[in-house]
Amino acid sequence: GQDAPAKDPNKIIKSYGYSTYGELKYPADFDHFDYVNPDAPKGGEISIWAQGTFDNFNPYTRKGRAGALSTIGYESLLTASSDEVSGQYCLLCESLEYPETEDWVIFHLRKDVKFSDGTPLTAHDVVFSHYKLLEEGLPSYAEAVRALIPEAVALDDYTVKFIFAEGVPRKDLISQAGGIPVWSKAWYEKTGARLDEPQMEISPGSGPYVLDSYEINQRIVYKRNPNYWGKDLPVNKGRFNFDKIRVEYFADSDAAMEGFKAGVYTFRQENSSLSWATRYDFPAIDKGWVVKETPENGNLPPAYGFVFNLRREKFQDIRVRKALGLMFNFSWTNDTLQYGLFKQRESFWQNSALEARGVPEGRELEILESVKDMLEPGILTDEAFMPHVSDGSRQLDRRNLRKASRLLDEAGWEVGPDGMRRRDGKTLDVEFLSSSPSFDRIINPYVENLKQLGVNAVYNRVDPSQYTALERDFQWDMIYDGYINGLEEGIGLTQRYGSEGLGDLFNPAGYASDEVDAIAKVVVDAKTAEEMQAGVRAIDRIMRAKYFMVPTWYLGNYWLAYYDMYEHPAKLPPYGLGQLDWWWYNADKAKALVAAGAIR
Amino acid sequence: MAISALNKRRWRNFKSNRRSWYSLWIFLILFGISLCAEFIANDKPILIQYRGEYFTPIFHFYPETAFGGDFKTEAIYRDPEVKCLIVTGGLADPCYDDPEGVIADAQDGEVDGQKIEKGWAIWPLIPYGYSRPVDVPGAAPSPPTRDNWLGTDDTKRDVLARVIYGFRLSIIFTLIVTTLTSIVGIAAGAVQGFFGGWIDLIFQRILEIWTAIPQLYVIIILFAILGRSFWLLVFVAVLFGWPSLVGVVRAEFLRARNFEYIRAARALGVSNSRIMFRHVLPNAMVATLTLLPFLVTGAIGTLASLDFLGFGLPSSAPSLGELTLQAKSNLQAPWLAFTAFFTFAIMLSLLVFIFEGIRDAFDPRKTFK
Amino acid sequence: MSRILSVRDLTVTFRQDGQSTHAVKGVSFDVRSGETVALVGESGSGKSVTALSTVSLLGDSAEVGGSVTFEGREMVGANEKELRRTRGNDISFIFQEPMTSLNPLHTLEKQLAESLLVHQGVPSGQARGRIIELLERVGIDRPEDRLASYPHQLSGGQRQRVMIAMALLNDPKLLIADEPTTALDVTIQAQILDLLAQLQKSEGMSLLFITHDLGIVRRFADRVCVMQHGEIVEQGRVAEIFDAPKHPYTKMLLAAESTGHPAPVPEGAKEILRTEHLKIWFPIQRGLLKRTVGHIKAVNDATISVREGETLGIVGESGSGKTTLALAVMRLIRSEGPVVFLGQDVQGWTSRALRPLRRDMQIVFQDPFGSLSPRMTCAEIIAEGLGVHGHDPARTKADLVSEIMVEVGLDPATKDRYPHEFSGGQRQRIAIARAMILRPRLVVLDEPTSALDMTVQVQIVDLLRNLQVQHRLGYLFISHDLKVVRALSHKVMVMKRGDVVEQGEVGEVFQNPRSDYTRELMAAAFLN
Amino acid sequence: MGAYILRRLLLVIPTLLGVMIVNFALTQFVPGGPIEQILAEMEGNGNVFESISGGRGDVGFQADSSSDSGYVGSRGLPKEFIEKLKKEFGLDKPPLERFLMMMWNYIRFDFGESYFRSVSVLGLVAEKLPVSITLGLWTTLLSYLISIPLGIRKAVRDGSSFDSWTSAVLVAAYAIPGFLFAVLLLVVFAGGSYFQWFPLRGLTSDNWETLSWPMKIVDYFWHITLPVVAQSIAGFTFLTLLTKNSFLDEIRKQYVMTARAKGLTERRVLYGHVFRNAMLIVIAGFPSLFVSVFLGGSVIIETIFSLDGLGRLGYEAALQRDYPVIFGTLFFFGLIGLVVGIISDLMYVVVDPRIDFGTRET
Ligand SMILES: Nc1ncnc2c1ncn2[C@@H]1O[C@H](COP(=O)(O)OP(=O)(O)OP(=O)(O)O)[C@@H](O)[C@H]1O
Ligand SMILES: Nc1ncnc2c1ncn2[C@@H]1O[C@H](COP(=O)(O)OP(=O)(O)OP(=O)(O)O)[C@@H](O)[C@H]1O
Ligand SMILES: [Mg+2]
Ligand SMILES: [Mg+2]
Repeated sequence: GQDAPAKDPNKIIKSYGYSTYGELKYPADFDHFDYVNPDAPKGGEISIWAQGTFDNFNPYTRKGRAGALSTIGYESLLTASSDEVSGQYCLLCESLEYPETEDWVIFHLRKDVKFSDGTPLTAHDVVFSHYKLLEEGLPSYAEAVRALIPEAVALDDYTVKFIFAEGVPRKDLISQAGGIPVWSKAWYEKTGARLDEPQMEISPGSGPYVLDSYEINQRIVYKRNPNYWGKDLPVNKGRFNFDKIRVEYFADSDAAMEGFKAGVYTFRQENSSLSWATRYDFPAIDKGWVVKETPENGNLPPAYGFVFNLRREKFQDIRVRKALGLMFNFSWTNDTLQYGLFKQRESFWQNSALEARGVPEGRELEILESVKDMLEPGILTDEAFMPHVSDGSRQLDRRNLRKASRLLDEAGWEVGPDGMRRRDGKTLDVEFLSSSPSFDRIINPYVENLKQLGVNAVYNRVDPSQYTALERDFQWDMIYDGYINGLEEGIGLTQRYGSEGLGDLFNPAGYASDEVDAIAKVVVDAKTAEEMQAGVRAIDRIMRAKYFMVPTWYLGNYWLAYYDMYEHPAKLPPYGLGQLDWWWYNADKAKALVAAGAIR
Repeated sequence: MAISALNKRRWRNFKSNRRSWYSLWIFLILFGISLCAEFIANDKPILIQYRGEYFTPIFHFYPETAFGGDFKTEAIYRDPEVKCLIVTGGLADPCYDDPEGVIADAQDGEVDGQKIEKGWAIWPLIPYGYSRPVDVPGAAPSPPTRDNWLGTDDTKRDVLARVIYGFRLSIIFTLIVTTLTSIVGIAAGAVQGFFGGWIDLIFQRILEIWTAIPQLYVIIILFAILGRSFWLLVFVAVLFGWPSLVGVVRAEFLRARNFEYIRAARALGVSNSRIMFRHVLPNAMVATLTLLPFLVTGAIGTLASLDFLGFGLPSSAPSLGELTLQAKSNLQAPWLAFTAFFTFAIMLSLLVFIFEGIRDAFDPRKTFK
Repeated sequence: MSRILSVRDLTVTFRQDGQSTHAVKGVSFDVRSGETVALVGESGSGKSVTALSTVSLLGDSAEVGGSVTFEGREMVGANEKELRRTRGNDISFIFQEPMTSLNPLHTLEKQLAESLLVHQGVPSGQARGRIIELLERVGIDRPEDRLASYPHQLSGGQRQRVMIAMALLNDPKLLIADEPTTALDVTIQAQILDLLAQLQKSEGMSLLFITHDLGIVRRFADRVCVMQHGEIVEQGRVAEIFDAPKHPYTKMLLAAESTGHPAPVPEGAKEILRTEHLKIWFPIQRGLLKRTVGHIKAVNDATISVREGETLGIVGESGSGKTTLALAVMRLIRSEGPVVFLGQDVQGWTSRALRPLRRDMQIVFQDPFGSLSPRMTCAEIIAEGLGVHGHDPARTKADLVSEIMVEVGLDPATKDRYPHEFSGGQRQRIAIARAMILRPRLVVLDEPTSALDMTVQVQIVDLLRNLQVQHRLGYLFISHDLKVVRALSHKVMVMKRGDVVEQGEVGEVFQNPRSDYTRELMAAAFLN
Repeated sequence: MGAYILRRLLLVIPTLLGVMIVNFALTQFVPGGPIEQILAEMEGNGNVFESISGGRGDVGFQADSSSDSGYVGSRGLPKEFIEKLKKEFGLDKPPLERFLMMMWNYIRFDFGESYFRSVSVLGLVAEKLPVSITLGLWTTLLSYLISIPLGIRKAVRDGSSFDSWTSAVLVAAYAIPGFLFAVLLLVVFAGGSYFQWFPLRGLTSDNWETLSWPMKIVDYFWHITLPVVAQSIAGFTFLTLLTKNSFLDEIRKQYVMTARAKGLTERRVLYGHVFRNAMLIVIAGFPSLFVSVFLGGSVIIETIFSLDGLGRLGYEAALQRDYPVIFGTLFFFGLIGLVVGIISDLMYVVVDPRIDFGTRET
């Protein structure tokens, strides 16, 4: 890496917002976010569905099933904008200040913030919330936060200071502190409610919505708080337009689909290609009552695929991995099973500035060269590795079969007289583990192809609990899993791909290498977005070449269907859909729908 | 062994019930057909003649190299390349380039004017197996066509082939399971009901404990240790299936043992087991006989629902349960639901009618004109 | 006198399994009001079938032809409603086999009250008085206590009387009685006949009476029809027929009587069976928990002994414990006191230990229908013992079965029929054949001849006697028919209410009865 | 008989103990436990109903928050957490101790709390009971009310065309996979494509509280029609055929002839006389059926109609390895089951007084 100038602990930065690399898109006096319609009409109702049921409204405990959107009423100090990767703006605070070294942060709170029960929100509530979370929050989360932000103090009623732990990377800490939900201290003290116990009552929050009514097993309705303190803030302008947000519960996804068709709820986001392709041709669509829309989704698609368990000796040989990978016919799978709705994923950071493309150059090349000794030949000179292409007209691509056969032959897995490949008398056993029945149809054809290759492939589906037990023991050969990456990489990168996280579930494949460790350091230390991006690209390039997972598909869109009475700004921001937020309700259209009998 | 006059009479009675008689035949024929499923639905030819030699891929493994191809792994007979190789007697290169064209060209015994050793392959009626997706264009599940008579399922496998194999699997499963469970169940119930006393008291308690064992866990455990397999499921189904008959049989025996003719048999010195099975059972088997077709289909149902819940056969196995599951999750593909329904309905009605005939044949007072 | 029932050209054909049995072939007769018509004839000649077809009670395997009119209404092919009105109300029926004719799961009270309820609308609570009265009249003692009993807790005779009471409850116009007194001892029999006669007089009831007891016919009936092979071979006034029978069968029937005496017991005959102070008490249980509130003392203190070649006759009042004693001797019900069989006290032996002995101890049950497995054929039933205990290897089972069937007067061609396809007397003979085919050492015969007509009865008595001589069999012979008892027994024992009132050599007891009860019995039996 | 009942009651204790021991031992070998389930849930894989209710889709998780910060620790569950959970669940103690503790609590009818919700096991059961009772009761009632008369009619008219076509219908009804039928009903009669005659979910409408009594009843039946129909469809067949066959066996017996000769109506003959003789098993099975009606449930039907009953509870508990719920219900229902077993045996005696449970050795 390069030497950055030392930071000055005494240089205090005061701001109306925060972003990891310092650049905020909106100026201090901005009027509203670009992606909202500041004149959006208020009113109406939007309804969505949720699966299963709920039995409480406390999402911070592992016990029970919390109602959907039960955090909707809470606000935190900062709020994010949806057209920036990490830009955060003051919500509960007027301003924040922190030293250049980011050892602490002070938030100056607004004085007009009120909880929904009318009581004012003060610094004490913020501190209370922080410690409440540390003590009673989900242990996994609380532990991690404690390690980063051990201390919070109320300097006065409207000033709160978070002091960060020493020796932890500074990045993200302020966002973390600014993201803590703020609860009413008075309420918790009065009721004695605990965060780690389910509760049926929602504690007062300062947010725009409050619980209206609920019916266990059926629905939850939130209503807009007419006295919401922050209606006119620039960050809130054009947002929170619906008077009511209704969540309808269905235990069964088919029933839920029927519910949508029948107008029981009005907005639906589809997550299954099969359904999207085949189920959206019901009368309400034909009549134009329901519209389908597929806006672009700028979020980073998660890096999913068939992961090899590198802890197994047989997968140490990249030729074996590549051969097995060649048998996955993406084109066929996509065309035949997924109605051609997906694209093949190439990179771990698909469709972003973090994706390695072409031959390395610029800063990326520099970073790679710094670890030149450790690299495989070709990384520096070749184009970034691309997944194989397959002939989609047939399930088994002969060309790929030929390539794969050759690779396995080379790796010493010779075909025996019964057509099975063996090395040292042992067959090449590959067990796919899964807990999801929806993947049967994807995995089974792949397994069939592997068998054709002479591999002793089996597919084993087990229940979730058993799956987790096996997964955590790494008792599997291949699973459909992935790495969830971010657009702003930091310390999490080492957790996922670093040697230290090798035994971690973050890293299902068990991939680690010195070169990635080294580059990850560069990323963590990066001061600018460009630096970080170059580092991540380098890592992407290396890891793709390693081929420790067979990349599968991704989707760059949302699949939406809704009753034609909702509207949204023509251009949606890349990092959020905002259907409950900055979409709005067209009362005239709604009236027409009601008149036509589409909805009740 | 000579058939006793009584059994002859029963047989005649059975035959005189046309519905049962035909049901039995249809059932036997269907079962017979499904027993040779490999010859009816398979993605391997029944017989190949290649360069004057004969190959039987259903029984033997042949690498593609045996037909002049280049894979040492099993030949993929349904691939046009392999078909071409067989027809042309192993003209590898042209076949790889344009298999369909070469096949058409080879019909006259010559390819590109060169004489070839023409081969042929006899394919089963349904040239698809149950586990491989079929290579016809279109998304899965695809509706019935000339190629796939019942369409394809959501993994693009031929439904008809799967039904044939699934039928066989289910029937074999259920026949084994029902036979074993009913033998054990009837014997246990008979012993309990007939002897009563402490035997009944203790045995019933054991049964109560037994039936309280959650099957699902046993299956999960056994699968985890031994791996998923058909025989393990048979084992588990028998293990937990037999108590279903015990209660009924016990009750019938408790009642029937008081009848005068049982006393008469005892006075005759007939052994207990003989009394149980010759005297009591035939007169106490209404419930059992009624239950049997349901046990048979019940076993199929168990298998299906285990598959449905994901604790059944491996998901690639041809299972009727999986078919119904697919039918549910693919409502847009009604052919799946219809196939599942008709398969079950036919199977069940045949069984119900057969057992009705058996019951009637054993009924001394039923009139057969 | 008007014709109340008239049967014309009645034919009944049973079609089963491709074969047809012509059970009744063109029978015609009349019953006038207030008249008693007796239907007599060979066992299996179609008497019961004729009677049943009058109110269409035959199963669906029967084809009925001809006509039956009751008070001018055609009954053959009449609709269900019509039949229902007639049945039970106008025509009452007493079935031949009382043991199996009662609903096993209903108490007596329920079964009896039901008739009243259905035809007279008497609610079950109020019916009680009438029921008790009638039960008393048919000779059931302490009827109040019996109302809650189930049929299986009654003796054969008691059940038969319940059936009679049931039939009489509604004062029917026509009573069809199919051997209503077979299980009754002579005194009760007389009582019942008196009752019937009385009712006939007071209510003008007509009676179609099927019986084998020609004595009853002579005393009781106005006219008689004699049946053989499904046809009425002769009919007319009783006196005419009895005095001047025309048809050879009638002649034969009238002449037949079990007479003579058994061969004397051989010298030094070993004792086969002995009981000492045998006691059998049935608990009376009440309530859901079945608390025992008392005991029915079925047999109090029975000491009996049977030697080789000897017959011990047991006679006595109906319900006196004869059957119970017989079952206890066979070790089929629990009893107290030693039962010594062939020198061994088998009391308390397990059934497995007893099994080998069973070959030598056989029983013919009082209720032949109930004791035959309904799903086994005649041949199977008869041969079963052979299967258990083995047989002479020189002969096949089938031969042995045919032989014994002929011996008891059954047509071997019927061997593949189910029990319900036989007549009452035929079933009784199947039961006898089943016991005798094993050639046991001891046979307990519980009213083995009650359903047999005189000719067959003679045949059976001869058979029993012959077998006894040939194989030195010991018999325990229970019967109400004292003539048969005399013809078969060496010793006789008289029972009353569970007690043995008298025991001794036949001649002794019959000639010089010591107890009052015996005297009464003899008087009633040899009245004519 | 008193002694027999006493013996049976006493045997309940060892039986129940046996049940608990066997099951407890069994669960020691089940791969995956409650902790794994919690972890699976935290990783978003914990939906045990997926195979029934679908809904996972193949799009893959879309990270809405694009930066790294939200993930701190969300997957890296610390060892201490697992240890803490183990302690909380008592899984840190040796099995024997756990078992004894559990039994000691159970004896005092303390069944503990679900691992996954802080609700007592009995509370959970009580919560789910309305659904189960509704489904069970009406399904049973419906199937009995239809099956028994139908079966009897079929027996009386054995071999007629009525008999044939009803058999065909029954068989077809039985062959329809229950859940498929349920979905079909849902789509056709409640969904948005065809007839929206019935509600999609629940037992009552939202405004139930405000309805008048008759309307409440109407509303209730309106809601349960589809699930009850779906649930009972397969239930008719067996019961009808059992009734038919049992009746066929009895209907030609001598005592039936007696009853007919008495001039009873056909109804009275069939229901008054034959019924009790023929239906021993059905009648005596009634107590246990009655209880199973209350305590049973069908996961699939419940799921499809979004009802939350014992079927779902049981299935969920089994797959989540929610041992307190599993063992608690096992013990509680087991106890009820055993007592009902005794009652049902006593029913035999009530139905047929000839029956007793003694040995037949004389
Ligand atoms: N269901 C049946 N199927 C075939 N044959 C039958 C059936 N019922 C009766 N028979 C035959 O019909 C004939 C007449 O029988 P029925 O019962 O009328 O005789 P019965 O005169 O009453 O004799 P018994 O005095 O022995 O009672 C007998 O030969 C008998 O075998
Ligand atoms: N299982 C039983 N339970 C209760 N009482 C019974 C039982 N069996 C028989 N009895 C009673 O025991 C007494 C003797 O009956 P048993 O059958 O021995 O009479 P029986 O002498 O054979 O009369 P019958 O000549 O009428 O056949 C009768 O009063 C009868 O009611
Ligand atoms: Mg007769
Ligand atoms: Mg008697």
